[in-house]
Amino acid sequence: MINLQDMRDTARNMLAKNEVRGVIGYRRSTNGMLAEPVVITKPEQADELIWDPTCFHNLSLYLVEDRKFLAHTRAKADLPIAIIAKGCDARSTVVLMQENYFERKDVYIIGVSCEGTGVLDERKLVKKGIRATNSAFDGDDFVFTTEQGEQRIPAREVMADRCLECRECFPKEHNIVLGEDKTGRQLDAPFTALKRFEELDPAARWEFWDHQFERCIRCFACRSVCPMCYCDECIVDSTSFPVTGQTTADEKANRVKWIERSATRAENMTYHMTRVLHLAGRCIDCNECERVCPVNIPLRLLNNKMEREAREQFGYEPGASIGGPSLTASFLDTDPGKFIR
Amino acid sequence: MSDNIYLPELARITHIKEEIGGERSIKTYRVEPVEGAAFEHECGQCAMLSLFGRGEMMISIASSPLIKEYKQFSIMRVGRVSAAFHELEVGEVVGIRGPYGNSFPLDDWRGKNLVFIGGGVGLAPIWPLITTALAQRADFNNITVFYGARSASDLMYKAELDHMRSNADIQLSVDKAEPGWKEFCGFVPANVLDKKPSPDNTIAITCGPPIMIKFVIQNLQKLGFADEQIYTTIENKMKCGLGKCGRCNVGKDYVCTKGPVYSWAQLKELPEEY
Amino acid sequence: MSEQQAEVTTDYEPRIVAFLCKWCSSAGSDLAGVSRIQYPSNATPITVPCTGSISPNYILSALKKGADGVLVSGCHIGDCHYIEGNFLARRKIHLVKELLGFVGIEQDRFRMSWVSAAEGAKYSQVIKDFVEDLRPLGPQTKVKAGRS
Amino acid sequence: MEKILAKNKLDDWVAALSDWQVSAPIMEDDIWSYKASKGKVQLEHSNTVQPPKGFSFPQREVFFSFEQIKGQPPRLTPIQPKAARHAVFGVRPCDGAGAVRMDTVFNDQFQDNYYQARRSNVAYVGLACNKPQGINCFCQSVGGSPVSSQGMDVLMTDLGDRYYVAAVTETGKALMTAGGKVFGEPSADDKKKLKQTHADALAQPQRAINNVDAVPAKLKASFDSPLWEELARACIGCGACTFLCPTCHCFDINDENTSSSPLRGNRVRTWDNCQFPDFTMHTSGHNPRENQGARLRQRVNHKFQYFHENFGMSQCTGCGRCITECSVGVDIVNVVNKVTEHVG
Repeated sequence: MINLQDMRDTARNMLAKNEVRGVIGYRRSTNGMLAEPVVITKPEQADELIWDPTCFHNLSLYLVEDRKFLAHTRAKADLPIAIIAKGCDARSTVVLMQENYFERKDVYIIGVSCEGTGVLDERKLVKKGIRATNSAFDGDDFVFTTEQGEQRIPAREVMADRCLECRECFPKEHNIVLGEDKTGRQLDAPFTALKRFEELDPAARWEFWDHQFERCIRCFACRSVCPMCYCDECIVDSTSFPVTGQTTADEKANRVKWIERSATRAENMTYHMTRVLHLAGRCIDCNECERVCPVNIPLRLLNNKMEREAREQFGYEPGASIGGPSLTASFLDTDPGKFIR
Repeated sequence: MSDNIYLPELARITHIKEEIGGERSIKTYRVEPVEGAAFEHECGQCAMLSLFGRGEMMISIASSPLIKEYKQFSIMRVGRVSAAFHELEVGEVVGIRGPYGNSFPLDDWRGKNLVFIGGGVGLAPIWPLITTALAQRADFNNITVFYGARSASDLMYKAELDHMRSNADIQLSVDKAEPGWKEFCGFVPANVLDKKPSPDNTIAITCGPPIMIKFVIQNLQKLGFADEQIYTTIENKMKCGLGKCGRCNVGKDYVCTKGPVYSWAQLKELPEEY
Repeated sequence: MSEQQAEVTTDYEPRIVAFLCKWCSSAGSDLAGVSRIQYPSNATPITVPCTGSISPNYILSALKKGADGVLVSGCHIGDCHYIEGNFLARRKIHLVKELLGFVGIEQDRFRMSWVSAAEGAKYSQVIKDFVEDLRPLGPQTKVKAGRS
Repeated sequence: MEKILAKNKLDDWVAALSDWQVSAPIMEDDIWSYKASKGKVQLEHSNTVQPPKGFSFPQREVFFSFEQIKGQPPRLTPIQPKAARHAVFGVRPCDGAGAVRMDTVFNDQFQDNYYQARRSNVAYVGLACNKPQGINCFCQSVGGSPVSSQGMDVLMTDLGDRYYVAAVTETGKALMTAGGKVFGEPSADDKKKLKQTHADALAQPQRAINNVDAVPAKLKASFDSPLWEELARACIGCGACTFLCPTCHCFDINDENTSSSPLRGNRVRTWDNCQFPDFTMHTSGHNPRENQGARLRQRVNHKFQYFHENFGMSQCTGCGRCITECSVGVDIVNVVNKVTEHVG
């Protein structure tokens, strides 16, 4: 069981001792029972921090935002920034360091173990018809405060799919860690949802994805929320953000338009498939993209597929080590090649 | 204008003049409608030029409203559409829709002194005003044109300006001294301060890079110009020109319909979002 | 099925976009030409410096623009001019192929081959086989733009 | 025209609208969205994830196609929207109010022929909210009401086993007339019940914007407030809030080429979004709204200040979608309250 007071005290002490510039954590939002990301910079703000089943956000996104802000303002950061990181968040922080987005010394990881549970999938709760005003961890259950009083639900009934299949709910990479290491508490076998989907024949799979890609409204919430989607230059943007007064007209005029702005099936598909391939070996299954999709496109299936290929074909585990090679910039002599003529 | 507010009319390029060479070259185009008469416009208004397959761009009309047969545009090569425009030749057909935006209140200024202050390609938006005022020379008192650019080879409308010297006080400048340059050396705002145009019964109109405009206004204020005597134009990214696409607003005003012309008295009330 | 599709496929010629590595496969295709080896003209070759330089985006883009099949061809393992480019390609292309299949796009629409500069005959065979495999699939409409 | 419709007669009314395409909220992929009704309409929805604005302002619209053979002038072919009459059932009052805002924008100064061609064929059959549809409803704070008929052609109110159906416009009357005998006359009791239902609906608690009349002036005074940057700190700069907004109308125009020789393509309008950094970026790279704080300010000020100054009404209709669907808790009610409470 994680003691919230420990989390707050840790943040408070580090800020008071000027050991970190800020702490990226969760606080209560003004939108019902949900948590929201926050960056606190003063010790007295530490009591705003919370830890409950709605802390699903992958906060390593804000490490990226922080870097971008520093680069933009040409500011130098003398102190590290601290982050509250679940197992998955810690893995994506590792990927960012593996890609040299920042260095290990730039970040102070306050790991939190997800212990017996994971985090909530809000949609599963809505499907159960529960309207809660608060949620809390309690052993293997989530406890919700509703108009009818307290409601206790086994976590696995409303837990996010990725948490059910999680292999590493304990943040291995950390400076300090809160909670117990319950690695191996995995409730569903990895890739359970993926396997279920793959039982469909190709025609049925196509029918499924055809429908999904058509529904995309291209709000880019999936891209915006993804810590790995940090590129300054993305094929879906109308412009390249590194444009300055020195960029020549030719550079601007010759920029390749890989994808049109129209939210049609073909364009949407190109966008999502490009993104999935760009995330291969980098996606650590925080599943934020699927969570934030306003029209519920099951993006996790796509990312899971790549993750499993990487694992089974190339023995690659994303976010395993800072110094390790990246999936698509490395190879083994034993990589499968039978498909090549 | 047709009922279809997004459908451009076809217009043929009848004349191209290269004003300035180099990477950011400027060319002046004259376009005439392929069919029928061109729309009427007023000084300071803009038009949306189309190159099909490339897109649209909002450009201020650089010819006087007194000229009915063609419209003139001075285009700097800076982006996707403008770069493609620079590849065009006389006789080719482009799209045009407009006119858009408000205009300079020239009629209110009759009998006054006019001081024009332009920098770089910023001479183009006030060019219709200068040429109209000179065409109606008797209606106005003293006319002064300050114009400057980085170097002598970056000055546009050079021949036309020289031609105007008999009718107006032309004050040219280059940012840095160069061999053979006999006029003012230094930035445009400094030239204005140097020549000290009198604010009495005078309207000052300025257009150029934002940083230049800022210092021109400061210097005009030093010379005693009131905010109501200073006019400028602003620009923002535009897509529709019709006050609908929602990106060119400065505060509550869409620049494409409420602008681009503002007196400093009006502009200083708006947030600095341009 | 049947009649309507049969009608479409009879006078249907698959269009292939072939990304060929400059050092091997592109030279191999030249050799096929110079050696006057007959093979179908369905492939539009695009020469790239190395198969390792091929972004999945190229492949998706070709499909979006209406290619019925996409071929990636480069040097045999061990022969890469840049030492390891084709090793990297092998991984990347594997992922592309798996993903295409996963969303239900016929995996036969996408192919990779190793063709050296000396293998003109192999190049012609790769194209021949690809065209024959593509023919029964009919035109590619799944990723092609303009469908909706 | 005011009538009574038994709930089990709703499908009969829809069937009688043979000249009309009918859409209604349908639960699909775990979300409510407007879909073609296929003869069955059940109005049991909470509000849809996407507002009905797409019926008159689709996410993608082709203005015209162009074709140019080298050396010849281009040929333009305008694409006119297909004019099929479309009745949309189950529209909530916040979205009806949204339609009024959209109409205002697209008819201001220049009438948008594409929008108008679609809009004039769309009829909204509204459904009053007897209770708030979600925890983030705040229509009463922005001049709306859960039982408002603003923007509707017909307004229905759920009276338990029956709907009280009132025509608002001539189009609405025509829709009801087409239903003929499926409707009954409201009794005195029905009218009493309607009054009570509406009064109860208005009394339901909602979220609230404080001192709403003072908001435009206070926002104007807060343009340079450091709070914008702070409140936007978590914002990830996606387009969910604006794309799902019933009144966000910003768009982009692009040429999408389908062939390069001869040149062929379409000039296309697509939704755009003020929260994307490239929205206002000049060709030079200069961006007047450089950071997410400035972009959040634009979204809020446009709704609560600029629209008010230009058209005398709040552009926000209080549907709460931007709050509910924000993945990181950016909450427009909270933002407005926070920013304005810091001004005297």
